[in-house]
This record gives sequence, structure tokens and C-alpha cells, in this order.
Amino acid sequence: GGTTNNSGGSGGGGGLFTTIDVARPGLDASAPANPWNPKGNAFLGYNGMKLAWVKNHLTDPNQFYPGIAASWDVAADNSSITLHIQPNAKWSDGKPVTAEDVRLSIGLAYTTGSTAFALTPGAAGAAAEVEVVDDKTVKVTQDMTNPSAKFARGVLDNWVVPAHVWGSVLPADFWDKLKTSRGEGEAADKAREEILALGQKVLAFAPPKDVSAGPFTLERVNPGEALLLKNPNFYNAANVAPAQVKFLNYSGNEQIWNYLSAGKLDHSGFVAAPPDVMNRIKQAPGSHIITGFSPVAVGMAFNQSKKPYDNVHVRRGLAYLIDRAQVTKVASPDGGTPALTTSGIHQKPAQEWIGSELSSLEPYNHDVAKAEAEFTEAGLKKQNGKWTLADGTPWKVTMHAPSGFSDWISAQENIKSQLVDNGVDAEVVTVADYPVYLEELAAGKYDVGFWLMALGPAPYDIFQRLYGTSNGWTNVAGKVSHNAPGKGGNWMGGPEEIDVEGVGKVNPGELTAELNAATAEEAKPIMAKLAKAANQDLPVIQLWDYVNTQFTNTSRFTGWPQNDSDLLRLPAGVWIQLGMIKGKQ
Amino acid sequence: MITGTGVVKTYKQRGKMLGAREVRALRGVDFAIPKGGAASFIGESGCGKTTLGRIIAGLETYDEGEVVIDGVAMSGLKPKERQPHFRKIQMIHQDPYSALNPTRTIHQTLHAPLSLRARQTGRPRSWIEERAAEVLSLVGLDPGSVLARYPHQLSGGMRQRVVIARALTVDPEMLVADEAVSMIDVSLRLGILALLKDLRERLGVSVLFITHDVATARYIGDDGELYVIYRGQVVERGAVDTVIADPVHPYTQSLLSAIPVLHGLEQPGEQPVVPLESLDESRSDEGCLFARRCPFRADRCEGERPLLQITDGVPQEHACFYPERRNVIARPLSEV
Amino acid sequence: MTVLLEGSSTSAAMRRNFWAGVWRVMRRKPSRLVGAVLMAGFVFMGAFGPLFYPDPLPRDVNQLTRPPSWQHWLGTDDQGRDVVALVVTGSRYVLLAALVTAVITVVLGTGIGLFSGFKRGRWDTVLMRITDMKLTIPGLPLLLVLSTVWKFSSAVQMGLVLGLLSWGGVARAVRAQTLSLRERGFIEAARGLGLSTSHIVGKELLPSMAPYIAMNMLIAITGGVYSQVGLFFLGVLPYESNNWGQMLNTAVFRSGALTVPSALGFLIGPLLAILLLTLAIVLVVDAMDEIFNPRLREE
Amino acid sequence: MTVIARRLAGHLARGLVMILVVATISFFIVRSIPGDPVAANVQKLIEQGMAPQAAEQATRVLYGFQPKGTLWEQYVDYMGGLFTFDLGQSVTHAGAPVTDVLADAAKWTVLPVLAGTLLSFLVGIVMGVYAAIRRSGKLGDVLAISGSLLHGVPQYVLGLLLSAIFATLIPILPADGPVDILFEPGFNAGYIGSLVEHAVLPVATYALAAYGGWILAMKSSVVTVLGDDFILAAELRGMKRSIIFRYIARNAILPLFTILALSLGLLLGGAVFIERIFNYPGLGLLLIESITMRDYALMGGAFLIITVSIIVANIIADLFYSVIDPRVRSGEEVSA
Amino acid sequence: MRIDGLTVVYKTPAGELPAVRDVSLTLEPGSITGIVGESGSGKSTLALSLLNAVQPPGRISAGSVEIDGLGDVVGLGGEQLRKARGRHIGYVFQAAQNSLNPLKTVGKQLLDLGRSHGVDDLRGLVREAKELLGRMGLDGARVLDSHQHELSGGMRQRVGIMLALVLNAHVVVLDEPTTALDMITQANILKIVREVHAERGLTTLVITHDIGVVAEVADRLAVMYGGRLVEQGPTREVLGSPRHPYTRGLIKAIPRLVGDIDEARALPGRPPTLATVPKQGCVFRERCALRMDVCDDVDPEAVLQGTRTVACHAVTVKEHA
Ligand SMILES: Nc1ncnc2c1ncn2[C@@H]1O[C@H](COP(=O)(O)OP(=O)(O)OP(=O)(O)O)[C@@H](O)[C@H]1O
Ligand SMILES: Nc1ncnc2c1ncn2[C@@H]1O[C@H](COP(=O)(O)OP(=O)(O)OP(=O)(O)O)[C@@H](O)[C@H]1O
Ligand SMILES: [Mg+2]
Ligand SMILES: [Mg+2]
Repeated sequence: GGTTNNSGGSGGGGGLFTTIDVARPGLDASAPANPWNPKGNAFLGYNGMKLAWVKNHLTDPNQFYPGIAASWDVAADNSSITLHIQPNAKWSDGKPVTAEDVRLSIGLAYTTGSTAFALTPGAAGAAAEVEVVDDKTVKVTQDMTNPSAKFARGVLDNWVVPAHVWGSVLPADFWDKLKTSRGEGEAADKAREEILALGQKVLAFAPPKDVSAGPFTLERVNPGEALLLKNPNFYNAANVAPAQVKFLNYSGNEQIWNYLSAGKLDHSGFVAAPPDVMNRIKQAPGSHIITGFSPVAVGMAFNQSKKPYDNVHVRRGLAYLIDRAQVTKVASPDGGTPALTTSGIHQKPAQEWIGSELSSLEPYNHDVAKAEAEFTEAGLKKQNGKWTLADGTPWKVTMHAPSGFSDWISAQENIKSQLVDNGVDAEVVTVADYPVYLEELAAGKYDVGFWLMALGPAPYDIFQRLYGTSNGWTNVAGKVSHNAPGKGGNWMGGPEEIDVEGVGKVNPGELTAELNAATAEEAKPIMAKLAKAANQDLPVIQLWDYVNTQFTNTSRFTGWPQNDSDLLRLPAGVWIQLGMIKGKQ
Repeated sequence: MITGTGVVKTYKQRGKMLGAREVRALRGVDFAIPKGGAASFIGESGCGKTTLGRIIAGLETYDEGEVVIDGVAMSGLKPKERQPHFRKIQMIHQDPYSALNPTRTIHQTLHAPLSLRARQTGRPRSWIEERAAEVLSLVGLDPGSVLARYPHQLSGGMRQRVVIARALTVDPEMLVADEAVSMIDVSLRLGILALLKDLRERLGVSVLFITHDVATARYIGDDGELYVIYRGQVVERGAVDTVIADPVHPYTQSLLSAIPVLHGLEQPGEQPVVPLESLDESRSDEGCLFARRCPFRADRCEGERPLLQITDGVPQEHACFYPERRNVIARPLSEV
Repeated sequence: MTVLLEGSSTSAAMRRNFWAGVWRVMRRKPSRLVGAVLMAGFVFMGAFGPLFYPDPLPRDVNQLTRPPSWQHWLGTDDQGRDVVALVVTGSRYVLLAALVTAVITVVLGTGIGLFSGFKRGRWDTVLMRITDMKLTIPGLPLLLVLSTVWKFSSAVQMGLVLGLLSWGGVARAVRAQTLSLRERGFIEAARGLGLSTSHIVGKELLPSMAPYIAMNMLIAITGGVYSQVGLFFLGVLPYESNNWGQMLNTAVFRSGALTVPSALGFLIGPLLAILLLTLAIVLVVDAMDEIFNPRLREE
Repeated sequence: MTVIARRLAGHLARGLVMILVVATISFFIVRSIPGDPVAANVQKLIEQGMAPQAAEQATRVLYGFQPKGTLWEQYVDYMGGLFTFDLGQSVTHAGAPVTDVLADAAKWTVLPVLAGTLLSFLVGIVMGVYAAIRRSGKLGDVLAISGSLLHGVPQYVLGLLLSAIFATLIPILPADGPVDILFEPGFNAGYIGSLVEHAVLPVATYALAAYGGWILAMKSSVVTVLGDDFILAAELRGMKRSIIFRYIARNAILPLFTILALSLGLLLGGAVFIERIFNYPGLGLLLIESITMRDYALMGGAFLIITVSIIVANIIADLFYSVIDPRVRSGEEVSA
Repeated sequence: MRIDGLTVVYKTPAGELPAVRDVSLTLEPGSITGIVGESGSGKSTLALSLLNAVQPPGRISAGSVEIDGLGDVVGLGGEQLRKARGRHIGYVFQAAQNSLNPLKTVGKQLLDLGRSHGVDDLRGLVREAKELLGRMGLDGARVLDSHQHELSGGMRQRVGIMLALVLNAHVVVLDEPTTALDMITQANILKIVREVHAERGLTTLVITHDIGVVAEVADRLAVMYGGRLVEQGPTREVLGSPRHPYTRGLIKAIPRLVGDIDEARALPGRPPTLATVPKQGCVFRERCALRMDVCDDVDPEAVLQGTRTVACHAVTVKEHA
């Protein structure tokens, strides 16, 4: 005996739903059910609820599925958003979800810093005021001094927790203090300090018992697994199929492969897997793979303050030399598609953003002859079948990758082999871990490294990776300034201005900053310019665009999203709470 | 000439945090061994014979008193300066099995000190080989058959001879033989004893012989002196034959009485002295050290410690208030 | 047969006897012969193995992570390279680092142990406290922590660090041996004869301990192999393409060797190499134990 | 008893010094590690789609409790904290006290390690006795060689092999954490069964890894004891086999207690691999995680606790040893 | 006890070599017999074979050991043999200092012994043990409460004797009972052996390399050389007029307290080891002054000459001449 009872009511057929939180290796049994705590046991979409669920639409950042907020109205000038709370929403202890809960949650968001609820003076798209309109309605106004197109997203993408459990965390005078912090001067600074200090309290807060407005509540966690039970008070409980949800722990991808190939998991988010493992997983009974869009790409990035990468012809030569299809095949056959070309934008939304311009970009198809021509133009010499620098000194392409990133290392190993085959000496160096990698990369210690890019859907986010802090431009309170290479995190060391063919001289960093407040229509021409600049100047060689691959199992549950569904960018908990997932009869 | 006066040695049992125990191995010993002379230390197990021998050979330090080698007092010297003096005194260990390095041939074993010697005296290399053969011959070994061997290929007696040969390489003035024959087969013991005596006579090396077997002490020469040691104190000292034939200290007498009698060849002594067995000596540090075991003890013995002295009518030195001759040793039947 | 034989037995004969003894010990248990052959094989592999393969190793993009086949006895890795070739070419790094480890371990350990045991007194106390401490601190966790500070950029450096961390046991043992030898008559006699310390240590003490030290050295080699392979396996060290540990890491954490049998060959390759190396060393040490055992020399 | 008390005091004092030294070492090593967790976290949040300012703010909140002041002040703070069992807060566990995090993890290391040790100890000594008795036969050879091999092979090789065989090829045992969540924690058959099932592979690995050492140590210990005179003496007195066996066993096991501590250290060190391979959430895994996540406080704490437990194990083993060995009990120095 | 034609071999790389060869000896009830011999002459091996306890790689290859009331010990095995040891034959170990379990008190070991032999009255056994110890001049209660390391060498030796006698064995074998003891303690132990022997009417065998010890305690003396008994007879007679050249040489080699030093002389050569014992012919011939041609090929028989037996060609020839 000893298994838990099937509490959690009638709807949907019951059953145990087994899944894994790929974003979070290592469940922490001692962590509280606190969504702000990085190790907290609040599982997004299951027992952790947000106001709404961001769709990550190809191009529009402001599309959502309803969460605690059933609907919302955005003012025409984007100056405010009014939230309407689900009329039937209740906490798992039976109390209704009210506007006061939402307001308190927003207050908590201020203390921990979130996009819309930032305290930093002049932060883009920050909320100015939170107003309880009635018991089920809240209105949030944007501070229009530095508006952001993503304001609605910033507001809606926030946790909601019960005020009757969390109320004590914030002091009585919190809202006054918040008002003070809005201003300038010493009092404001002090108020901001105090609010930030509260953040620690918020992170550490441990509700005695999980009270959730989501479809599940946390029952218990042990170091291996977490168990959630259905919340009968959830507003859409009738359509929630599983009676229990089990989150499995993992400390390495190989473990997820094991679970998947044993058919243990009903759902798992994307994990890189080698082809054989992928085949094995596919063969597991009921195993099913759904693919969709994932707004990320990976590129081979250059430190242009190092020779010979300062020379655009060298970068182009490398772009011609590297067979991206082969790299992708070796490194991430199921998790990525070879990049069409370097545009700075993921190939899926690229068509939408820059349309016909896309086809005019140089594709840099694998072509050894062109590569050699570029190298020659860069002044490199070929001696005894080996390329050397102009002055005859040996040239070795040294690529760095953090040690846990298996697909990156495989890719670099493959690139190395390709380069070596064509007379370019190369090596792969791994760095103990990601934090060190990022630190040393930012300090300009590497010649070449891998760099995540095209982080959609917001246009600003997409190009900020190529023409943001890492390449010299900092954007403080909407004001753009440029740092010299090696300073302020500028490790790419690209030129401040680029003469783009057919466009003329542009400052890509400033163009990028403009994207922050631009509407979609305004953004398109800017992005076209930036894509051209990136394609011509190649601060990075875009290698492959990630594919969102999710693993499901149809043996116990059905109703999974279709390929390319935007739901794939949301946790399975949202699918369940929307009532899609059905138990198999 | 090697003399010692009032040599004291106390071992502190180490490795304990509290209550370190002290072992008083020597309690003020005087000795004098003339050049070419001989002396024997006898006494039961643990009385301090080895300790004294090692002090004399410079292998152990002492806490009080003085050791003087050829007129030079050792305690004033630095360890480095003592070394050449102590080199004149070579120790022959009890165990011939561990006294030779099993990984080195006899040749190598002899070569090392000889080449040192050659370097110091400016002799040619050829001298080394000659001398090696010579010392081996001196100890009665055939150099040709022995030099190339490893110790494990030799018998105990041969090893002990090699050990002596090795000591001779540095032209010592004195050999300290600590139980040098106790681990050698009975039939061969005498050979080693004879060798030591022979070396004395031929090379003029003095010999210090340490043993618990009184009879062997005779074999180093009749001019030798016998030191009877009890619990770190010399209790009787005199010419070997005198002490053996006419012991006056009850301890010496009991030692001699304990020697097994070869019935059939010998007649036991008429007045054997059987001491009480030592059960717990460590506490009886007052008075005569032997008092608790002495069958003849008197009140005086408990309170006062007799010092080594000469008294009327007794030719040897002794540390007893009531010295008395007793007929303790066995005599050959033929004599009776 | 008396021992007072003719006097002609020279040290050359002794040496012959030694080899005869070695041969006898080897023959008594054929497994030891296997050990010696394996050992020679590893030495050969480390020294010359890489010369048999082109650099870089050929890869076949159509043969990624394949199970064993006739063409690739232990299958291929995730880049389509032959696993056997990887094990062979990888042996140089591993064995070189291990050799450096062993040399440093033995030199440092023997040096410290000898010094401590020979000098005794205060130095001994201090050194032994340090050694105790070293022995108490678990090596692997310390290495893990250190690996974040140190960059092991070459096999020699790797070996150096491992060596610096692993001399404790040898120092302990050598000290004990020194202390016991020191009490032996022949050391005392050498001192009494006025022989120099360097003679005593170099000619009397060390040769007596040589077999023991040699055995320790062999054991230190395995230790060196294990630690570095382990660190690479955990992935806390920078990537080093030709290394058994890296292969294990890739096999398990990147190629799913514990999930799908196809990568099992890739996992088995380095494991087999380690097992065989261990076996070789165990067998050789077993033989050495008997060869240098004085009991058997008496025969 | 006082001897034991004295020993205990000495050990505790030495252990304490050791702990302080280890703490100091770990403090300084950990502080010299490159990689700024704050910068890394900002980047990570940005990559997850958060606006840079917000990411920075969030990170500041998260790392607000970073130690401040000079290295020396930090050191004093740290050492001060040590005495109140305050090792700081774990960044990756959202500010939870390091001691809590460690305590949670410790049981998953300590219990399997103890179980593995116990199991291997029991099997190992029995087999060791066999190997000793049959040492000149085939069985003894096989036992000894397999023992050496198991002793020689690193734990991760064993772990990988076991995992490959029993979790991959014939998947009959789980290798995914310590227990199935579906069972209510507590004293019920399902939960305990699940615990046991999950512990089989890690415990088996620990046991196999240690087993070789035990068999070797026990074998040589038994061989030594068998050569001891008192065993033959007991036989010649006609003692029963069972009694003689007990004599052998007790005397042979005794020296193994010193190895016990060492083996615990070895196993704890190996926990890093085994927990990684079997996803066991113990101290080893915690150490790796803290290293990859640059969680200084946790890293130092994990390292410290592993070391301290070894020191403690050493003390316990030694005390245990002194309790059962009458020679130590009465204060005699025994070279183990 | 009658030992007849006893041969014990050890298995060595050079084949099975005899450590004791064709030894015949009769121990008269109530007598003390002493066996002397140098190191490696096979004394301990002989002593062990009296209890059929030769340790591998050795084995008794021929001969018998008859003990009154027990039969041939060589034929015994298993439980029977075990019961005989201790009950019938007491054995005092060479280096008896180490013959006690270091982890148990003497008393506990005594009880173990009692249980092994099915003694019901353990209290009686303890009483008996205390009495024996008391007779040997020890405080029985204290000794029984002590561990081995708390006793001195002489005390341990006495405990060894006590354990050999406490079960009322009537045959006692003492292997080197006084080696490693100093003179005074040795004298005491020998005295105890003599007294206890007389009191209990034992049959005692004392083995030693020290002729003095035998001379002191034994009625009969047997001399061993290279695994052979070369001469035996009443102690006084053998010592007074040794016949075998080895016995003679041995006695001559003893350093004496009085008399002419120069009379004493070492034997030339060295005692044989297992490997160097001649395979045929007289074992002593290498060192023998009276060596004849026949000695090379023919092993001399032990010939009874009055009260003694001697195994020497030269002596036999002389007798017959
Ligand atoms: N290194 C040492 N440390 C502590 N005590 C020692 C040491 N060496 C000797 N002793 C003690 O000093 C005393 C004298 O010892 P020594 O070895 O000189 O006696 P001995 O007369 O040679 O005895 P034996 O006849 O047994 O060789 C003994 O009580 C002994 O225990
Ligand atoms: N286990 C053994 N294996 C091989 N030879 C042995 C063994 N035990 C004894 N011997 C040999 O048998 C011969 C007789 O040995 P034993 O121990 O009986 O001699 P011993 O007279 O008692 O000598 P000691 O006086 O040294 O005790 C010796 O040559 C010895 O080397
Ligand atoms: Mg001595
Ligand atoms: Mg013997």
C-alpha cells in the first residue's frame, strides 16, 4: 500500500501524468512552493499561475493565452492595460481569486524585479500605477517616459499568489514606498533599496502549504521527484484530466533519454539527443514527437579585436568553408535546421519580418573555392596545404564551448574536422562550465565562441544579441551609448558603423535600440537593414536555428498540440489547464 | 682508552600526552676500558647493558656524566666532531641477520667503508681490494668464496664474521660485541669468541663484550674485567676470573647460581643463591636496588644505597653493604 | 650441496639467478605472464600507438555512434571515428599523465618519507602531520574543487597536479619502512662506520626499498589513470579530444551509452582499456611481490 | 578507561585542528575560483527573454546576500560561522542555509555508503578468510586476483558497468534517484521497498568497490594471524575449531579497523561518481552541482562536510579500535 | 610413549625433504627426557609430530608414536586427535611468550580450553589452574585476570605450563621452554618443571638447543643432528662420556665457568639445513673428525650400547674392534 489516494475529483478521467521540467535539473526537496525562488517548487502552469501565458508568436510579442486573467484590454496608445480576472477562479483552499491577490502579486514582482515592474529609473516599459478597479478587475498604467511595445507582455507575464497567504511578506506601507521610489533623489533611492531588500524575504518565503490557483497543488517533493495533486477548485477543473502529476528529477540529459525510451514520460520538453537515442525514443510504445518553432538560433561568434577575425573576408571565408548542414546533422539533427544564411533572425519568422529581402541575402553555401578566394583576399597564405596568416605565422581557429553543452561541442568538433580537412588548423577548447564561459567570453579571452542569437519574438530582443551590450552598445533608460572593444562587456568588438551595401552607413546598435519601442510595422524596415548588415558583416556565422521538439506519449493521454502549435512554447501544464489533454479511455 | 664517569640515561616513553613514563636505564655508571683491554658487561635482561654499549659506541646519547675517548670528552663536542672519535669504536650486533644489508654483496658491504678510508688516507684504489681480502682473512673467511655472495647465502656464523670484518675496515680501537654469539649455533659460538680474543691479541683491539651468559665472558681474555650490572647500576666489578670464582654481591651470586649445571661433568655449588623473582621492581627506587629480591637483605639495605667500593679482603669492587663470598658456581667433577 | 661452493659466483651469476627467479615466478602462474604481456602492450600503445593512425583520425559522417562491427571492432564515436583508434591514440595522453603522476608521487613520497623517517624529530612530526592531513582530505573532491581553479592544459600538467596530490600514501609507507630499516643493524653499522648520509640513503636504504617503491609506482600509475579519467568523465576538465575519460563522458552524457546499446561499444572501449590496465598492473604487482619476497630468494 | 579518554581528547584536538585547516583551505580555494555567478545569472536571464535591466535587478535580489568586505573579513566571518554551524547561504538553493542543504543531501550519501561498507565488510572478511586459508590453491588465487582487480578498478568503472548491465541492457533496476514519489514517505512497505530498490545499484557499487580492499586486507591479516604462535598453541591445546576460528577472526579483524576509516574516505570521495551515475541526490552530486553553478558557500560546505566526516570516521574507528584491543586500552603502544 | 621409525618430510621446491629421519625413542613413564640439537636439526618438527601436528607443507611420512592409553597418535585424526591434545599430551610452546591470545584474558582462554574438552566443572578447572599457578609462585587470581601483555616473559611461560597441565595431561612436551628468558628466570622455570614433573608423575620431554638446560633437568638425553637421533642415553653418562663425535664436539664447544679456556673448541663447519643434509650416508660426516669411507654411503644404524644408543660407524667399529 502507501500510494496516494486519487484525490482531485472527477473531471477528465484521472490518471497519473509523468513529466519533467527540462529547464530545471535537480529538484530541490527543501525548496518552498514559491514561484520567485529559483529552486522553488512552483511548476509553471501546474501549481504556478501567471496572469496570462505568453504565446511567443512568431512576430507579435503581445499574444497570450488566458491564465488568471480571463481577458484584458490594452489602451490604444499602449499606456495602460486592464485585467479581468477569471470569474470562477478559486485558490485550492476554496477562497476566490481577487483583484487584491493580483495587486499583491504585482507588489511582490516589484521586489524581485520583472520587466514591467522594474524599479530601475527609466527602465523601458515599466508600470507606473496599479489600480484595483473592482474585485475582479485591475488596471496597470505604463510609465510613458520610456515606453515599450512589450508593456502588455511585461504585465501579463507575472505570477499570481494568494494574498491571504503572502500578505504578511510586504509591509503595510509598501505601496507608499513604491510611490516614493518612483521619484528622484535620496528618498527615492532609499525606497528602492528597501524594496529590493524585501526581495530576499520574498525569495525565501515558504508558504506552510501550497495554495494554488492552478490545476494542481504540490503534495510533496523528495530529492528524486515531485508529486502534485489535482486542484478541485481550479476554475477549469472539469476539463483537467490527470489526477496526479509526477515531476521526475534529472541531473543530465542522458537520464531523460532513459525515461523517454522506457516510455515513462507523458511529456518532456526539448532535450538534445543523438540520433540513435532519438530513434530509440521514437520506438518506445506510444512515443510521439511534436515539433514547432523555437525562437533561438546558434551562431559561431567572432572576437573582432583578434586577428585575423577583424577581417571580414576571413569571416566570410569561414562561412563558405563550413558546411552547416553537416554540422547540424552531427550536432543537433532533431533539434535544429541548418541556418539558411546569417540574418540575425530565425528562419521561421524571417520571412514575416523582412520578406523578400531574405532572398537577396548572400546564402554562404558551402563552397571551398569561394572560401579560398576570400582567404586570399584577406591576405592569408596557403603553405604546404595549410593556411597561415599574412605574415606566415600559423593560424589556428580556437573555438570555445562550455563543457556541459553537448551539441555545441559536437558541432565544434565537426567544424574543426571540416576546417582541418581544408587546410585550416583548428581546435576545440572547453570551459569548465557556463558561468565561466560567459565571464571569460565577455572578458574577450576567446577568439571564437558559440553565441545564442535571434531570441524572438520581440524585434529588439532578436538583434540585441548581435548589436547590444556584447558588441558595444548599452541601452540605459532608452539612451544608447557605445563602449570600445574590451570595455563594458564589448567582446565582439565590431565596428560602430557599418557601410551596408545598398543602404549606406548605419549604426546597428542605435537601430536596434529603436526596435524597443517600435510597432511591428515600424520594426520591419529596421530589421531588414540590420539583417543585411549582419549578413554582410558577419559578426557571427548563424549555424542552425533551433527546432522546438517535444516528446509526448499517447499511451495514457491524448489531445496533444499539433506540430507548429504556439502552445509548444508553453509548458504542458498550460495545455492541461486549457483542457486539451484527455485521459485515454 | 675509553672511560666513562657517572653515565646516566633515562628514556622517556613518548607518544603519550600525559604522564610520560620514565625508564631509568642507567643510573650513573663508571667504566674504563684500556687500549687493547677487555671488559664484559653481564646482567639480566633489561638491566641496561645494551644501552651502555650503544652509548659507548656513540649510537645513543646520554643524559648525564661523561664519556672520554682517548682523553677527549665527548659531551663538549658537536655531533659532527664526535663522529671520528666514535668511529674508533665499532659495534657488533646481536643479530647477524639484520646487521648486513640483504641487497648488497659482501664485497659491496666492505667496499663502502674502505673507499672512505682510502679517500681519507690517500691510499690507491687497489688498496681497497687488498684490504677487503685482508680483513676477511683476519676473521677466518676465504675472501675468494665470500666476496661475491649476498648475506642470505651465508650461515649465521659466517655473517657474524663478516660483520666483524666490516668493523675492522676502519681500524677500530675497540669492538663492542652485544650478545654477539647468542643467535649463533651452539657448535659455532666458540669460534666467534675465539676470533674476538684472537683479534685482541693480534691487532690490539680492545673488546667490550656484552652478554647474559657469564661463562662466555671468560673467553675474551683472562685480563678482562667483568662488570655486573643490575638495573642500570654496576653492582660488582673486577677481574673476570676473580668475580666468577669469588663473587661477593648477592646479585652476582644469584646470576652464577642460575647457570645450569652440567650434571655428569660438574658438581653444583654448595651455597646457591636463589633470589626472589622480580615482580614489580619499578617502585623500589629507595635503598639498595637489589634489596627487595635479596635473600640476605638487612634493614640498612632498604634505606641506603650502597655505592661501588672496595672493602677489606675483597679484591673486586662491589656495591653491597654485606659482601660475602659464597660457593655458588659449579665445579668440574674432575676437580673435586 | 654445501654452501661453501667454489668462490667463482660473480654478480653476473647473481643477476642470472635473479632472472631465473623471475622466470620461475612467472611460470608458476601463467596469469602473471599475461600481466607482463599486457603491460608491455600498454607501454607500446602509449609510446607508438598514435603513430599507426593518421592525425586527425578519419571520420565517417554516415557512421555516427555505431555499434561494433567488422569494420569498427568497438563501433564508432559521435563524430564517426573508430573507437579502437580513439582508445589507442588516447592512451598516450592518459598514460603520459599517469606516468608523470607516478613519478612525482613516488619521488615526492619517497623523498618526504625518507627524510621524515631518517631525520625523525621535529621535521618528522611536522611532515607527518601534513601527510596525515593530506591523507584525510579526500583526493577526488579536492581535485574537483581544484579543477575549477587550475587549468590542466596538458598531460604533463595534469600529471603534475595529480602527483602533487597523491604522494601521501607513499610517504607514509616509505617512512614506516625507513623507520624499521633504520633500526636494522646494517643502517646503524653504516652510521657507526662514518659513512655519509647520502651513501646510507642512496646505497643502503633505497635499494632495500626499491622493489617496494617500484610496486608503489605501478599502483600510482593506476591511480593517475583513474583520477584523470574520472575528472574527464565528470566533465569538469577542459575538453581533450584524445582521452579515455573524455570518451566515457561523451559516450554516457552525449551519446546515450546508458540508454541505447549502439553507443555501448564506445563506452566499453575505454572501460576495457582501464580494466585491462588494472589487470596488468595487479598481475605484475603480484609477480613482483613474489620475486622480491626474501622468503623465496632463500631457495 | 582514562587511556581511552586521553586518546579521545587527543583525537578530538587533532581533529579540530584538522577541520580548521581544511576549512581554511576550502575557503581560500573556493574564493579563488573564476566565474562570477552574478554576471552569469544576468546573462542567463537575458537569454530566457528577460529585459536586461530587469535581469540585473532580479539577479541583485538573488545575490543580495553575497558576502561583502575584504577577503580577511570574509574569512573571519566564515570561521566564526563555522562554530555556530553557519556555513552561509546557498545561492543556487535560493538562500537556504548551506547546513540545511547539506543535511538534506547527507542522508543520501551516508546511508548508502554505510550500507555498502557494511555489506562489503561482511562479505569481504568472509572471503578474505577463505582466500587466506586457500591461499596456495586455485580458489585463493581467484579470490585474491579478483579482489585486487576490484580494489584497483575505479568506482566509476564499476558503477558504469553495473548501470549499463542492470539499468540499460537488462533494465531490472532503477538508476534514477532514491525513491519513487508515488509512495507516501513513512514506514510503509511500498516506500521502503522503493527506497531499497533504488538503493540496490549504488549500494552494490559501493560494496563492490570496497569489497576488494577488505578481502585483500583480511587475507593478509589472517595470514599473519595464522602464522602467530598462539593459534598453533591453541590447536595443540586441543581447542575446538570454532573457538580457534573465533580467535583468528577477532585478531585478524582488529587491524582492519584502521582501514575502515580510510575506506570510508575512499567511498565518500567516490560518491561523486556514483551519485552522478545513479542520480543519487547526495553530497557528491551536490558538490558537482555547486561547482558547475559556482555556488561558493555550498561548494565549500560540501567539501568541508565530506572531509569532516572522514575525520570523524577516523576518530570513531580509532576509538573503537582502542576499546576492543586490550593492549591499547592499557596504554601500551601498538603498531597497527 | 614410544616413537618408532618416525620420519617427517617437508615439501620444498626441491622435492620432499626429511626434517626428521627414522627417529626411534622411548620415553619411560615418569622420566624427563631431553632432546638437544642445533637450530634446524628437527627438534620442533619432532615435538609437533608427537601430537600429529606437523604443519603443512610437512607431513609424517613414516613411523608411529604410541602413547599409553591412546594408541598410535599418527593414526588419529579429527575429534579424537583434538581431544588427545591437551587431555593426554600437554604442549608448551617454543616462545611460549606468544602462545596466548592477546585479546583475551588468561582466564577466558582457560575457560575456552575447558569447554573445548567438555569439562563440566569449570569452577573446578579454575581452582585447579589457580593452584597450579600458585605452586609456580604466581598470584593465580591476578594472572587469570590478566591479558598476555600484562605478564612478563617468565610469567607467560608459567601460564603456558599451567595450560598444558591443567587438564591432567600425563605426557608433556616442552619445546625450548627457556629460550628468550634470562638466566634467573630460566633457573626458576627449570626448577618448576622438575617439581611439577615429580609431583604429577608425568612423562616429560624437554627440547632445547642448550645442553645446560637438559643437563639441569633431564634424566635421559637425546642428541639430534640433521633430523637424526645420533646418541641417546642417561644424561650423566652421555655428558660424562659422550660417544658420538658430534656429542663430543658439542660438549667441547660449551663455554665453561671454570677450567682451562683453551680446552673448549668450536666444531668446524656448520650445521646442515634441510637442503644441505646429505641424502645418503652419515649426516654428520662433513664435520666429523672420525670420518671413514663408509660414512659417505651408509647411514649408520642406531646401535644399542648398554644404556645408550649411538649412531656412528666409527664408534661401532671401535666397539667391535
Ligand atoms: N629506545 C628505548 N626507549 C625506551 N626504553 C628503552 C629503550 N631502549 C631500552 N629501553 C629500556 O631501558 C632498559 C635497559 O635496556 P637495555 O636494552 O639496555 O637492556 P639489556 O640489558 O641490553 O637487556 P637484554 O638483555 O634484554 O638485551 C630496559 O628497561 C628497556 O626497556
Ligand atoms: N614449514 C616448513 N617448510 C619447509 N621446511 C621447514 C618448515 N618448517 C621447518 N622446516 C625445516 O625443517 C628443519 C627442521 O626444523 P625445526 O623447526 O624442526 O628445527 P628446530 O630444531 O626446531 O630448530 P630451532 O632450534 O631453530 O627451533 C629445518 O631445516 C627447517 O628449515
Ligand atoms: Mg641487550
Ligand atoms: Mg624449534
